[in-house]
Amino acid sequence: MNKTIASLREAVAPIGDGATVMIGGFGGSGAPIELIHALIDAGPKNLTVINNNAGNGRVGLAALIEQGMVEKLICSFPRSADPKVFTDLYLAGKIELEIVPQGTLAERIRAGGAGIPAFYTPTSYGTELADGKPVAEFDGRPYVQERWLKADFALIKAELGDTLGNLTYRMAARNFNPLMAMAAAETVAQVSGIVPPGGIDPEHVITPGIFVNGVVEVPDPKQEEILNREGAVYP
Amino acid sequence: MNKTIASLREAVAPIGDGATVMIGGFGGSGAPIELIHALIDAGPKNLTVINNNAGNGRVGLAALIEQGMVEKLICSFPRSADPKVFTDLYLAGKIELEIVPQGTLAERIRAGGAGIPAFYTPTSYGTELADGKPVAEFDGRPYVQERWLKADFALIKAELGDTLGNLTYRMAARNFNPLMAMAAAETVAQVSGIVPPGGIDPEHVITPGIFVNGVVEVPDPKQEEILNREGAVYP
Amino acid sequence: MSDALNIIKLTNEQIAWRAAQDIQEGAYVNLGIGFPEMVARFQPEGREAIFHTENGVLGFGETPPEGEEDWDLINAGKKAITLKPGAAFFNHADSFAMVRGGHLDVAILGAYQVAEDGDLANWSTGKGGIPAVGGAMDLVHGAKRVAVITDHVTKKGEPKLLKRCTMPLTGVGCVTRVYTSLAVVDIEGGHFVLREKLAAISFDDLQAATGAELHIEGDVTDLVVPQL
Amino acid sequence: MSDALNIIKLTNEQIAWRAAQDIQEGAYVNLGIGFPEMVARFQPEGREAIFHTENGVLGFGETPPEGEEDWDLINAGKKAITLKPGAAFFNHADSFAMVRGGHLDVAILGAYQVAEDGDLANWSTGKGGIPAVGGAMDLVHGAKRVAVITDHVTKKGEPKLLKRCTMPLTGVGCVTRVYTSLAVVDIEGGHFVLREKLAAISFDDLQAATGAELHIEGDVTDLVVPQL
Repeated sequence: MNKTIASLREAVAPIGDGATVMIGGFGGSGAPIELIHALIDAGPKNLTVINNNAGNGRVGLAALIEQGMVEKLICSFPRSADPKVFTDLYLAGKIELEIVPQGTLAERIRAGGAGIPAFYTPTSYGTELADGKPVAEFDGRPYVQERWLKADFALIKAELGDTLGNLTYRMAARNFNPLMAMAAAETVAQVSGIVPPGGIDPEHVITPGIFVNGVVEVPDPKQEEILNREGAVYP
Repeated sequence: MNKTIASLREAVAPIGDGATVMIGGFGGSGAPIELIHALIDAGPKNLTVINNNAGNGRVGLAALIEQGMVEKLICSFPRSADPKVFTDLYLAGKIELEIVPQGTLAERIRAGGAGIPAFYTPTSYGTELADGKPVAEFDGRPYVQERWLKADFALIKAELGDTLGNLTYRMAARNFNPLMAMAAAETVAQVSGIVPPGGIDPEHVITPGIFVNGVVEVPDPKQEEILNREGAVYP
Repeated sequence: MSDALNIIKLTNEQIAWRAAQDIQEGAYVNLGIGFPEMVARFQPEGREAIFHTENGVLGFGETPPEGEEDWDLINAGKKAITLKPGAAFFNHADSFAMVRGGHLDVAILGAYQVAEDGDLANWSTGKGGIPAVGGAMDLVHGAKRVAVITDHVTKKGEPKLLKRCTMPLTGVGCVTRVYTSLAVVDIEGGHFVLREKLAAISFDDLQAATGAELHIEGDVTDLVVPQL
Repeated sequence: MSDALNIIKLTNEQIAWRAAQDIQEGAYVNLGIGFPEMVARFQPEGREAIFHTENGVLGFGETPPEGEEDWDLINAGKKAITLKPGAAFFNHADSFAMVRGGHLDVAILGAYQVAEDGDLANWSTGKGGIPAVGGAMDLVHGAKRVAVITDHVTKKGEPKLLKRCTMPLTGVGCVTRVYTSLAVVDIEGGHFVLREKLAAISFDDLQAATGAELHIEGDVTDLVVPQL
């Protein structure tokens, strides 16, 4: 059993037209830039993408959107320092947007991974984001019913991975990555280093390998924030 | 800010008659034996206890039950190698029992900690444990609605704690402990060692201090399994 | 009949061995407490499976020698275990996220009764005593494949494979394969489909020991297991 | 009127300073992105608060010097932060378990509008453009105390404290205290209750700049803040 994938190209090859793809990260931290760029190279169309944001600048998720590959975006906060790519397409009516409160987005993804088809949350009660959703009262307080979110694929970024798919993360780059790993039928993690089984202390594993289908090594991953400060454009 | 509690006696002192108390552990692993024994010494009555099991032998939870302090037990599996204490009281009609499937028990506790008043699970659908619970269909499959579980107090066992309440656990002694820490109004952890802030790597914190109200040091904690093999009885 | 069966029936070890042969390379597997735990001992050489236990360990190994137990390192049956390289610890909610979320490839459980519609009864005889469910109700609705290992009949010789379960259910329509002391039976479309049977028992005798109709679709092969 | 107010109004720093004075020793605090982040700078000496950011950090500290940023260590506003001893990292679901589960003592947020019934509008002007909610809707229903810091009036001099919000709501009945550039106002029983006001403004002028009735219960003290 060895979940190592030899190249970024092979890692994204199964992602076809119309797929739903969760992409980890919060802004640039934890964003799997190299996997996203490999996905741009592969070029599937009409993707539904789930991410907290809508990209920044002209690399990573913003570049994926700029290439016209994203039909629908599910996110909590499509604003950033430079959200021009998304903004232009959105205002032109060329990309569909589903806004989900950030905690609800996280919980819906976890629910997808945990086999919980629906749950109740106080979040968004009485707001337009609850329009059309069932409401129920528990202990005298109103709650909104939310559904799980699942995906065909998750592209995530981790720090260390072993060949069984166990993962650690680096600081706040953890964010949505462990949740998305749980909620996708097929999860691929780009990691800064691959170690043999036992190379990660069982106490320190954040994502157990059962949630991960493949790991691909990207020894010196790029940071979206730094690429944008350099004015990088992909492809 | 220092969450250190000087003694086990002080740690359990706030627990009064009729309190709902979550007690960590799965069988003997992760069971906070010393906190339970301190609770026996304090002697509050009519407790509702939430634990995966119903104790074993005549120490720890079994001893708490034997003292007649537990009015109701919420658990998944009240059988063990030596469940005599619970069995006798149960068959005599002297203790109330609510059986919850183990995964549902864990999820209800997490929901209590996470502000999710209710969720749907496939577990127990079509069984007598779903009797009286709302059922709903999602994507053509039936699910049972379950409610959160909260408690007034959680008594848990951890490995290291810092003075801000950040915790690590030891191997499979983790189990329900991190969940119960989240779901109680007041959580006290017995730890093998207390370290200053920074003594636990932020990447390795399992329970962040926000969920913990007090830490009490028990440098060489007893293992229920070993006590029972020695034929120990408490008090 | 019961006595005659007792002579030919597979031992628990042999049933466990047979079930182990169907575990694929790289599978994530949960074995119910008690008898099913035995399946791990018969994992075929060179095929790696990763074992999950509800109480928060993935990738555990064999039982430690007596005296070398660490009682913080146990399985769901509260027996001491060891770790293989690449193991991971996690809390109970994450553990059942693995179960309920469909991440396990196989769960192998014991049974009081299995019905031809896939219903399973394995947690309560319904006769009083102390009810105790543990993780069984979660496992039956979580794993991609739920298999049962069991004697084909009760100690009194009564069928355990039935049209409908009479004991309290663990789960509805959840079992897809049953490994018994006499046969391997799939559950498909609300029927028992016989796949393998011991050569030493005739179809009619096997049917007589079964509480619902055994369908045949395609070949029925001999159930062959080693002496163990 | 607007010009007159502009002369006496508190600066954002001063509003943030006033809000910081109410944060208790040992409090767990979430500060909304943008202006509310400033509150951390005015945490009183000797009173320890622990700051939470939605993207999975508890116990962060000041902004690092330019050039020393680590872009894996950011806050919810995507600005670089540093860690204090005793910090912890966790995933987004655990982070919002802290929020939604009532574990934060205080959340301090900005506002477009606040109503006397505690309703808050701070995520969308409702005028088109790109909607973006982030964690605001979770924070308003999670923290034990939800406070708002805001100018008392809009740039055009219109009241931001209203009988009812006209912009899309972030949350219903969630705000309990508003720190403005002119006053400190509690929300109790569906009313604005004036607690503190600048000595330089009369009650009548303050009422005129407020879109709903200001109730007085007990003393109204002077809102006194240092030059910053």
